[in-house]
Amino acid sequence: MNIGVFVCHCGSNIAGTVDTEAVAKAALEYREVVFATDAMYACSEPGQAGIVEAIGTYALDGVVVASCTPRMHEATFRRTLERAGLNRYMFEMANIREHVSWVGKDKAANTRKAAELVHMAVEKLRRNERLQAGEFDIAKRVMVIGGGVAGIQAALDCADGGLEVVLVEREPSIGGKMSKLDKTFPTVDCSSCILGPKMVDVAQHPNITLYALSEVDSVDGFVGNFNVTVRRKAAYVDWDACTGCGECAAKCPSKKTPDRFNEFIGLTTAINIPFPQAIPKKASINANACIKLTKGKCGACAKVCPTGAIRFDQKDELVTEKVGAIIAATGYDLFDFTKYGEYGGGRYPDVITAMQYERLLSASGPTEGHIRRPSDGAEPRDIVFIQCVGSRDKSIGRPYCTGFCCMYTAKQTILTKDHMPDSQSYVFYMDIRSPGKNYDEFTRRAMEEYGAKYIRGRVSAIQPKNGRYLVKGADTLLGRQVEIEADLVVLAVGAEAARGAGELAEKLRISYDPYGFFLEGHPKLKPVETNTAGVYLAGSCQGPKDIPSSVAQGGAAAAKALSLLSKDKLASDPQVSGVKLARCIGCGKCESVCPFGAIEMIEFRGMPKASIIETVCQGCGVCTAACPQGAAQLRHFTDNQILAEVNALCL
Amino acid sequence: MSPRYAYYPGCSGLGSSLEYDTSTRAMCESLGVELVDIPDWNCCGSTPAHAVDHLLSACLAGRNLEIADGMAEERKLDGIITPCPSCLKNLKTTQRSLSDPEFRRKVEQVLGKPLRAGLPIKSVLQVVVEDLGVEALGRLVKTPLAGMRVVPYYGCIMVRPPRLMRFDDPENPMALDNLLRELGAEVLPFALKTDCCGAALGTVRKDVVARLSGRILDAAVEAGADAIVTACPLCQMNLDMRRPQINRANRSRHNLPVFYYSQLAGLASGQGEAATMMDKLCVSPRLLLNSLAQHTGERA
Amino acid sequence: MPSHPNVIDPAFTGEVQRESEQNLALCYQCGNCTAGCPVSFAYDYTVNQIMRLVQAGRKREALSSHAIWLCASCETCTTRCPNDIDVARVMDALRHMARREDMVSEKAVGAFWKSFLDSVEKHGRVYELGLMAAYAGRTGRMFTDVDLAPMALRKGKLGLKAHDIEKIAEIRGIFDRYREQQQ
Amino acid sequence: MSVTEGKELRIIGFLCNWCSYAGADTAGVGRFAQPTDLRIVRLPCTGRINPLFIVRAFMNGADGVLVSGCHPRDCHYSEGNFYARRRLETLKALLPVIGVDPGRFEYTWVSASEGQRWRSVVASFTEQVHALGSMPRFMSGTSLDLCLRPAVQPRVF
Ligand SMILES: Cc1cc2nc3c(=O)[nH]c(=O)nc-3n(C[C@H](O)[C@H](O)[C@H](O)COP(=O)(O)OP(=O)(O)OC[C@H]3O[C@@H](n4cnc5c(N)ncnc54)[C@H](O)[C@@H]3O)c2cc1C
Ligand SMILES: Cc1cc2nc3c(=O)[nH]c(=O)nc-3n(C[C@H](O)[C@H](O)[C@H](O)COP(=O)(O)OP(=O)(O)OC[C@H]3O[C@@H](n4cnc5c(N)ncnc54)[C@H](O)[C@@H]3O)c2cc1C
Ligand code: SF4
Ligand code: SF4
Ligand code: SF4
Ligand code: SF4
Ligand code: SF4
Ligand code: SF4
Ligand code: SF4
Ligand code: SF4
Repeated sequence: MNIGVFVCHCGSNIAGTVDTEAVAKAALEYREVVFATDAMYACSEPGQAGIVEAIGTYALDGVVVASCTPRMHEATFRRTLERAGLNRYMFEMANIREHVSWVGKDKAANTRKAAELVHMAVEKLRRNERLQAGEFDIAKRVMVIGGGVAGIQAALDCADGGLEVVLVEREPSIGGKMSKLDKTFPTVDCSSCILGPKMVDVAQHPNITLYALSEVDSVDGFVGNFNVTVRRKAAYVDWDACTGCGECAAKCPSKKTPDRFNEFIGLTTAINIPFPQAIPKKASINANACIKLTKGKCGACAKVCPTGAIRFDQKDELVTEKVGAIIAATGYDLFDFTKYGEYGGGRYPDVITAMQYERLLSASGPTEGHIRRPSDGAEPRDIVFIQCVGSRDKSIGRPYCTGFCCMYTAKQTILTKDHMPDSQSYVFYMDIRSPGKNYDEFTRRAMEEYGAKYIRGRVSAIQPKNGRYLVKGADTLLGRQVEIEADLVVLAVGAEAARGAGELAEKLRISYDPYGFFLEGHPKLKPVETNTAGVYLAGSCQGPKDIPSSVAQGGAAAAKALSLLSKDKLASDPQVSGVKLARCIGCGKCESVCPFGAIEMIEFRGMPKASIIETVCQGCGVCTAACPQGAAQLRHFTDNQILAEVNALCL
Repeated sequence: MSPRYAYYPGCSGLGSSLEYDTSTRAMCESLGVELVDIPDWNCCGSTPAHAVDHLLSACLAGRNLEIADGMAEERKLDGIITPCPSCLKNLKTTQRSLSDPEFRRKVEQVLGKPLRAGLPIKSVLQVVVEDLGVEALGRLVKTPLAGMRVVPYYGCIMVRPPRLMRFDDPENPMALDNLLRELGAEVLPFALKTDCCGAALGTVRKDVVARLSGRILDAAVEAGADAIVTACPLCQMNLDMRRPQINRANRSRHNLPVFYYSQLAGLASGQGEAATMMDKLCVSPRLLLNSLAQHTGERA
Repeated sequence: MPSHPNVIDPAFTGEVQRESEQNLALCYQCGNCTAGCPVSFAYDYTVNQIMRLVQAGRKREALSSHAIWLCASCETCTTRCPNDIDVARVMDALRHMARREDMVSEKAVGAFWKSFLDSVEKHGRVYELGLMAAYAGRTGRMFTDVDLAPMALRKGKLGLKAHDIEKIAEIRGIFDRYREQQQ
Repeated sequence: MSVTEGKELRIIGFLCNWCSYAGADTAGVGRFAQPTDLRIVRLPCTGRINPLFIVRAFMNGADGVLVSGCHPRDCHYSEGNFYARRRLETLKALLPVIGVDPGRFEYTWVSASEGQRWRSVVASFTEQVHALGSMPRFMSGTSLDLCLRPAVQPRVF
């Protein structure tokens, strides 16, 4: 084999702490290396042209590029090889940037390490095979998990693009956080006026199947062919029959049910439709609050329902959907501020979250848009807003900035002034983060036109005083303490990963960061992809985002799904397992360990043998490690290849 | 087996808070907690020492730890306890600092002795509430403090800093609340439970103490309390003995008595006013105690 | 030490970090410490400004501040700092350094504490009457708390006699060796 | 890094592509400085690891072997790391039998986002191996060597 080695400088990224020339020189000593050089930027147009040219000139039949992580440019260089007429798998990469030049400062040690990594790659390459990709059929359907604004956008774009969409939402209605908001920054238009029509489109779109009050139970399969089992939770109402008339709720005697949709400000009935614009507009029973379901009595709703839709014996139902791609759009949850004992830890009724305040502002909220203190229903005059509650706080494990609370706080001060011209808002902030189109202008307007008083400093404690609240803060610009007596305190609580996000990630086999937000494929270049082919991200599940960014990401994820499923077949990865029949003794070990059921036992000349279903095999290599005979071998990661790397290093 | 602790009374227990020390000892005895005084203990240095130098502070506290540790095995001690939060903080800080070998070496050099500092260190309150449980105290109650409306005042360092003290909630401690409720008192919500009274600044900056302690008195009155209950000698002194100074500075006329919780525990378990040294309080609790007696009399 | 207060002394930041065992770079100047500090109203610099002076290496202003002596060691700042900085310990460290550099601004506080420790050295415990007398002598504040004296005496709250510990020699030894170590 | 100022030792890392290899990349992107001893072999999954790779590495003179994959419930292939764990537990018990200090082998989990964690894993494992010093060479021709060698010879495929 004629091997060529190309050592990349990556400007000074690599060459700064690795002697690339020396590495190329060392490579010439390795077996079968006939050409080695260093190059400025291997991935650039001239860099790739250099590789193509060298392949021709030196009749190379294998190439090693020593540069960045293969997770970044392996695909790039494989295409380069193909352009030069080589098989794309006759290629290996040595990661001398992320694993060498960026983590060590000692140039001599780095150079030695880089040369050894190149040696390992060469030894592996010497055992590479020319692999050919096959093709497999795909399901041209997509599942969107989470029906907030991001998921809604993704579902509509996919459906408009001709894909069948299954939208799974765990609450009784889609809409997510946005459906609870009164008005939205930076234009202060009514949230339900802009979201409502989109929700109706979801309900009416012929390509969209909506499962509300449902969660993903399990996920099998792989890109193009996922099988997702969805648990449709019991609503105790037959939704096919329910017309959403609301008669049931009007008669339900269990009127002290905590109102989730209204953030537990105010009460609702055990059977209810969460809000007037709900999609689907169907009633469901809260089993914990229903007198019939807890004590066996009542049944009033069943008596009044004109369509006889009530089903007290309804059970959860499992449905399985086959889809080719999955978009996760499960959003965020709000930080539980009761961790802050100094803010009352939830003991003070008039210290509320910003989302509760949205409900107070909303005309469809529990106070019909009149701002009232939860404690006594009085109209507040002095309102203190505290920013960064549960964000930017290392002591509680939340060092990140939520990003949208500066903006919504400014919005809420503006709306407060609109509702109550005699009121005065005070905002405690550390920094104002408003980097977006018309955003800074917006926060300035809150101060300049609406007279919100911004005070730079955190609040140390809130203490009740004479029926009001003493807010003890600092004005760090003045270098003074400030104490404000407030009628109402609104906490700009930060966002955290949605409840259950970790479990869902595990089902989807995607990664998540230490806070539980889903991990994108690359922070800059693959913001909506994940490391699992066919699974995409939209909205706040990837990290806190405001509505414009969530919608943009919903659209971007849809575009990714559409482009994936625009083909009729997908190319299969040939890096799959294969069984050498002569060695196989038919013990079945491989079959029993394969996580994907990709192995079947067949009969071959009267003997049991293992056989790999190549379109199902995902290339994990578990069978290879399990096979006592070395008969099952994962292509491109065979025992021979891995041991060759080990030997290159140790011998 | 009844618990047995090395007991560190602290300097104020000999003078300004004799009633705290006395009633604490009585309470422990009735609860079956055996106290072994640390023989020949010395002042732990209090605020001045740690404010002046961590090494000096650790050495002064360390001598006491060393004596207690020395008798731990023979006397089968479960730990070291003290009623005073300030002493507690010094002892615990010292124990924590000694985990640094370099620092420990210095301390041992000054002390001229090796140190173990292995016994757990707690406040008497913590032992009563966490180890014995307030119910144990409740079982001793003969004349509940019915009708007495109190606010519990923990002081700033009984539960703080939380990573050092490891006791109760640093923002809304409930230990005293629960204990007093068990004694039959009506415990009112009190937002200033852990606000600072001015602590050791009493002598040098009366203005500071007048303002901080004044706030606490104002809040207690606003809450509708008949009395404040503390667990700290410094707090009690600022709120009680310095009352005339506070009233003068703030033009206020507060006359709420300020008890130690241990005094009330004694009272409720029938030890009487003399034994609980009610006469030591500067702001007289006379009226309140009379009405309490009347109250319990009526019921009887 | 830099003579002009505007000169930045980076070594000072490091010294405070070492002595307090706190990473000052963690402080993002949120002001929570200031907001909760009960004595802040009497400070010349607020707590976060003290932290800033240290971050900025402004030794003279930090060490000669009144604030560090008025701090009541109440631990409110430490408890609530969002970056888990033990702010009270930084205040402690600054007082230690100020004393070593002879820059104590609040003479009365310094004197009171000195008297307190003298009493400990002499008796092994604090002898309250002796302490007051020594403090009055040191500061000339003869009438400090005399208004309280009658009440305190009546209630037996001012120890009239010193409670010397038995092995007072041990305490003196501690103080002596401590001073030696400080040399 | 004080421990590695002297001579470098041979440390091999077997990392799964999805979590730990990506985590090591994250550490690189974050420029989290690490000792330079470690060389990484990239595998699709820790479930691909045949314990004999590790035995072979030690026999050939590796001073330490680090295996790192996805957190237990976070495997890209659902359960590959579960198989790996079983196999590597057995291996760990076997190492002293073949004369390898178990401190030279470590099996850990690092996810793609845990660059900081990767740095500390590398630093502490390197330190641990340095504390044990370089691996005494297997005497070739000993009975142990003879009986193990055929088992780990690469088979022609
Ligand atoms: C008080 C407040 C005011 C705000 N004001 C504004 C504003 O004025 N302008 C603005 O641009 N932004 C504002 N925001 C931000 C806005 O809420 C978000 O940008 C937006 O809601 C993000 O949408 P999303 O679809 O990503 O997430 P979400 O709205 O959280 O939607 C996620 C959906 O997924 C569902 N879900 C979660 N987990 C699962 C699961 N496992 N299975 C099935 N379904 C699941 C949830 O029930 C929910 O319906 C505000 C936020 C707050 C807190
Ligand atoms: C100093 C600096 C540092 C930065 N560092 C970072 C960083 O570290 N990380 C980060 O995420 N972002 C960084 N950014 C921001 C980053 O540059 C932008 O996010 C990104 O370049 C935007 O890409 P774009 O394609 O939208 O626009 P552009 O990069 O501006 O590309 C627009 C292209 O359109 C061409 N064009 C313009 N008008 C016409 C026309 N009429 N007809 C045809 N072609 C036209 C232009 O020539 C140009 O090639 C940095 C920006 C600056 C200024
Ligand atoms: S191939 Fe990788 S290392 Fe080389 S220039 Fe491109 S990005 Fe940089
Ligand atoms: S009364 Fe019947 S049809 Fe009407 S909303 Fe209720 S369940 Fe639906
Ligand atoms: S049966 Fe349940 S849901 Fe129906 S009306 Fe009665 S309490 Fe309400
Ligand atoms: S967006 Fe503003 S309020 Fe929200 S965490 Fe960031 S800085 Fe704090
Ligand atoms: S590599 Fe083997 S175990 Fe893994 S999926 Fe393929 S056949 Fe199954
Ligand atoms: S484990 Fe190996 S030998 Fe056994 S059936 Fe599978 S391929 Fe054949
Ligand atoms: S609370 Fe902490 S972070 Fe905030 S200013 Fe004070 S020391 Fe700095
Ligand atoms: S410890 Fe000192 S600086 Fe901190 S809050 Fe208390 S008095 Fe203020």
